[in-house]
Amino acid sequence: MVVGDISTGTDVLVIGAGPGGYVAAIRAGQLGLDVTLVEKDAYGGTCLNYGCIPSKAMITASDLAYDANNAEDMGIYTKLDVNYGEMVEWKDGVVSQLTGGVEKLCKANGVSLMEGRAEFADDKSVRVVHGGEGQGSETVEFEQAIISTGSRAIEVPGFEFDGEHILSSREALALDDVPESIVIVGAGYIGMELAGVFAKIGSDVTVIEMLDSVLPGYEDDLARPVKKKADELGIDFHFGQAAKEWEESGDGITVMTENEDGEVSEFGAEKALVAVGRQPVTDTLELENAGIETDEKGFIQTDDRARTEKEHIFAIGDVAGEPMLAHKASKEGQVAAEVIAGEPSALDYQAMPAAVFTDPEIGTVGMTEEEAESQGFEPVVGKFPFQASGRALTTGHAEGFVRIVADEPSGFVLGAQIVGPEASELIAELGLAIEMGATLEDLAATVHTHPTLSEAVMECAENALGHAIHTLNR
Amino acid sequence: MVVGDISTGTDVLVIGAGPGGYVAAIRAGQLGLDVTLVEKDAYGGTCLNYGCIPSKAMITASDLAYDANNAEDMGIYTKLDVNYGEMVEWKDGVVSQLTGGVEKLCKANGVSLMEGRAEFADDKSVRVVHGGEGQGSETVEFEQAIISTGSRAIEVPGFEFDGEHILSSREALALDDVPESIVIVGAGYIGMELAGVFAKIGSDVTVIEMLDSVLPGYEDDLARPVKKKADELGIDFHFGQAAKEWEESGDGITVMTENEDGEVSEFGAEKALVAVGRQPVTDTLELENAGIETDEKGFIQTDDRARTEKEHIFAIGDVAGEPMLAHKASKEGQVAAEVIAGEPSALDYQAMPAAVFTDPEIGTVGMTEEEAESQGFEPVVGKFPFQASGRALTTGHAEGFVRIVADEPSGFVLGAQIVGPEASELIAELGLAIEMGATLEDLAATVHTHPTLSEAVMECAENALGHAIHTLNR
Amino acid sequence: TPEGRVFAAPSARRLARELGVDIATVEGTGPSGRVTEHDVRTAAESTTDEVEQETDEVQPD
Ligand SMILES: Cc1cc2nc3c(=O)[nH]c(=O)nc-3n(C[C@H](O)[C@H](O)[C@H](O)COP(=O)(O)OP(=O)(O)OC[C@H]3O[C@@H](n4cnc5c(N)ncnc54)[C@H](O)[C@@H]3O)c2cc1C
Ligand SMILES: Cc1cc2nc3c(=O)[nH]c(=O)nc-3n(C[C@H](O)[C@H](O)[C@H](O)COP(=O)(O)OP(=O)(O)OC[C@H]3O[C@@H](n4cnc5c(N)ncnc54)[C@H](O)[C@@H]3O)c2cc1C
Repeated sequence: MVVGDISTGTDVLVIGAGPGGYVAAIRAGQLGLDVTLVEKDAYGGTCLNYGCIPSKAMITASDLAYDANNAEDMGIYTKLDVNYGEMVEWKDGVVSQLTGGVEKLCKANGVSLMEGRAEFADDKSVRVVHGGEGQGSETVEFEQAIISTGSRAIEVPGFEFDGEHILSSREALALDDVPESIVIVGAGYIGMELAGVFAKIGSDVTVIEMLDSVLPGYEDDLARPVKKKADELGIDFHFGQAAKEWEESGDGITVMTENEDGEVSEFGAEKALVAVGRQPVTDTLELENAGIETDEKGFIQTDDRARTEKEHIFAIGDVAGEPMLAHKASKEGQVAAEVIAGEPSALDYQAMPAAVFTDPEIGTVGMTEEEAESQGFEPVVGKFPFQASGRALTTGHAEGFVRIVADEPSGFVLGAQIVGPEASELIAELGLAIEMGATLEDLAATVHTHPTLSEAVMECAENALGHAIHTLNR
Repeated sequence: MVVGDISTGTDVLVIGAGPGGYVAAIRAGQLGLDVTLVEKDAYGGTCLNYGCIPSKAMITASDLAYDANNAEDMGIYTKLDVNYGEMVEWKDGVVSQLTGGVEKLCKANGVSLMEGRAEFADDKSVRVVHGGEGQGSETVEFEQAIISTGSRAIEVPGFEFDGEHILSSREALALDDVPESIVIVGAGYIGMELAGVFAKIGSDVTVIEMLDSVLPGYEDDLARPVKKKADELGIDFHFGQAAKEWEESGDGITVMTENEDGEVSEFGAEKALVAVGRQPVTDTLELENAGIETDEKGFIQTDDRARTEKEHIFAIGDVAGEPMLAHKASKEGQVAAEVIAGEPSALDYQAMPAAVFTDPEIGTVGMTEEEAESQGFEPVVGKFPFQASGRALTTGHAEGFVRIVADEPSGFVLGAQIVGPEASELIAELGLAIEMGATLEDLAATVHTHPTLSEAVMECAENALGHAIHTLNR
Repeated sequence: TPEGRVFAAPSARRLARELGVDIATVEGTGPSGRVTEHDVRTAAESTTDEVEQETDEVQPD
């Protein structure tokens, strides 16, 4: 039996409860708006359920196991035994604590929650199809809508995700057992983060990449320490190889690849993880009914208020274009909610930070030297190696460096790139520096606690000024 | 045979090569000054050889061992075996890498190094007594001098350090073996840091404190998570107890304490570590020959250029007063060198950060709420618990919180207190915020990478403004 | 804000010393009254102007 179509209304409809949508909904609730949040799957979206959080949990746990197992130089000897299933269970506990929190926070801020899949009926209403047989659908009318339906993993032709042999990151993060061996297709950040997890807890990892290096898009010298450590972990890299097809063989599979010259190679493993990028989820929304178009990649175009071509419909997060990052989604969500509430908000940030949680980590914010130059600045660059950081040496992780790019005449900090311990955290101070219009001198004059990794930020600024204490100056 | 007294001259004489002195010397060298650095013991001073660096190395190593050994919930099972002697050797390797670096950096910046103990002959020269029998002494004349002779551990009467039964932090960090049991006198930061190290690698630890709580001087709610974790580690606390005397007993010792009411208690252990504070090293310098007085605690008074009452003699670091912190010493060293070189430098920082490397860590910078109030501000306070931080949960360390104190009318950030994971690093961004005159809004509007601990700083600022996303607002 | 505390970036504070300006007397035009480098330079120019004016008065052309 199908439940009859009922019709409800809301001032603000948010579609998708990822870090874009749920943040938009909470902020709208805080601003006193009548807001409904529709989610078809799980509160927290990709990020909390299948992305950022599960991957970071598994990375931290596998790092702990690996580090303890490789600390003989510190006088620490271990006999280690990792139960992958229990690690995944622990990760699931973290996830459910956080997703439960999201639900509670939504309710506490007056957000109405609705389960189901939304499709646009026209530019003033959606049809929400409830999950499960015979659950029916309902029409929800809105004054304003925020589209935050996120993204999904791209499938390589011939490598449809089956959850058994061919995995996306989502399934790879939910396995019951460590695979004895795994082929990872794609050396982007997701592929490299998970390659580290599997290698550290004992899988034989092979990485296949079409381009010629790891972490394409990042500067060479940032990617180099990550590649070096991956080599040490025994990860086997094959560059310039495109995955073509696969077949079952024995207990596992064989993946066939082809290089530029058409030469075929074969790689055997228990499973394959395909992580070649993500695409926006805009094809299942019947966007055309709302009169909204997408570009050739499926992204929705928005302005600096996160508005689509329809004034009253906003798009945020992964559907609204690169960079596909959770904190970009949340920022856009906040701005969309504030704009709807009539606040003078805009996407006017100076710099969007990003982190890669490989070993070592990478953190970036603002411009590279090359970008600064091409935008007409006269860049001056400071660099400080973690080898010269007392704190880094005391942690046994002293690879990598901090680099700061500034405008020489004015001293304004324009960007920073960090590879090394806690790079994801250290980049925060540089983000604030850029937003505040801080100069190299400001960073250098700020007292930093000893002994900390953050001193490297100060010394890096001093290096750019020609007077670092703990490294020779340029 | 005593080598005859020779006499040399230098423009700038720096006495003591700790983080105050060696930084001053390097900076002076960079500024083209003729500078001589005299050190009687080891380059890097207390901090690199017996303080900050060795303690942080031992803390990190013991944390790793402990965390790996207590990660069953993550599916990590270990059989652990810690060789304390090897841990100390590893720590010594880190120390010698850093002290070697200091020596090289001094030379690279044109600093003349001299080994020996300096005493003032008058206000224009010192006598440098070389170590060892028959090494003689020499007179060094200077135009300007920088006193950076640091501090030493205070001895409790009756508990003279003997290196065998009664240890200072210096000897405790250099033991060959984990003591089966240890009594620690003093629950200040040094005592608490080392209590954690010993407890985590298997000692029975008893802490005796005269006052009524751990980490006196820190706000109660900052100290509480540290006490709680210490209790979990099985550390046995006795407050309101003054150490009176000790005697050998069997293989170890018995320490006798007395409470307010004169009741005596006894505590047996293999060794005792006495960490009740530090005092400036100004009594062995013949300061009176230079016409410089010290206050009743032995500190040298200085102005905002680090000058003593003698215009041409500067004092920096632990000898120049509280807080006795390495980065305060380095900052004063830089300023002293720059002032000597004629630069418009001054000790005009708005806030001096501090960190305690206990489990969890504490980081503070600027004013507490109470201080802000007493200085006439109208403080508004934001708070964000790490329990609500996705990144904290993924590391398994989600105790503690971030607190920000701001001036409500203007929004200016005045101070911050953090207890929790990486507090020592997270405090850096707040230090920059205070120096820059950033407002709560500036911190809240700065995009922070997901998932990181630094997001807690942003959310804390939002909480002060009444609109944090991931916690209920005040 | 209470007297005695000036909100200004380290670079502005240093510039004030370099130009011989007492930053506590400079009016801030930044957000919430933060003193900017520009404010410091303006203050420095106006003191120089005053000095020049005084000099002008002593030695009129
Ligand atoms: C393995 C992995 C690791 C990652 N690590 C990081 C990281 O460390 N840092 C970082 O910044 N980013 C990371 N990302 C990217 C991050 O997950 C995304 O950028 C982020 O989730 C985007 O948020 P969103 O709100 O736009 O979309 P999503 O999080 O994808 O949420 C969209 C939600 O919309 C729902 N939905 C879709 N269509 C409909 C519909 N028609 N009706 C109702 N609901 C619908 C979906 O079910 C989903 O819950 C990672 C991604 C992956 C896969
Ligand atoms: C266990 C421990 C842990 C600590 N942890 C931290 C921490 O984490 N963070 C922090 O900021 N601080 C920490 N400190 C404090 C820190 O070590 C000091 O604040 C810092 O070393 C002070 O630097 P300084 O240059 O003033 O003096 P010192 O480092 O003490 O150096 C003084 C130097 O002068 C030499 N000297 C003395 N007299 C003479 C003389 N007459 N002639 C020639 N040379 C002389 C000494 O041999 C010594 O090398 C810690 C201290 C201890 C003991």
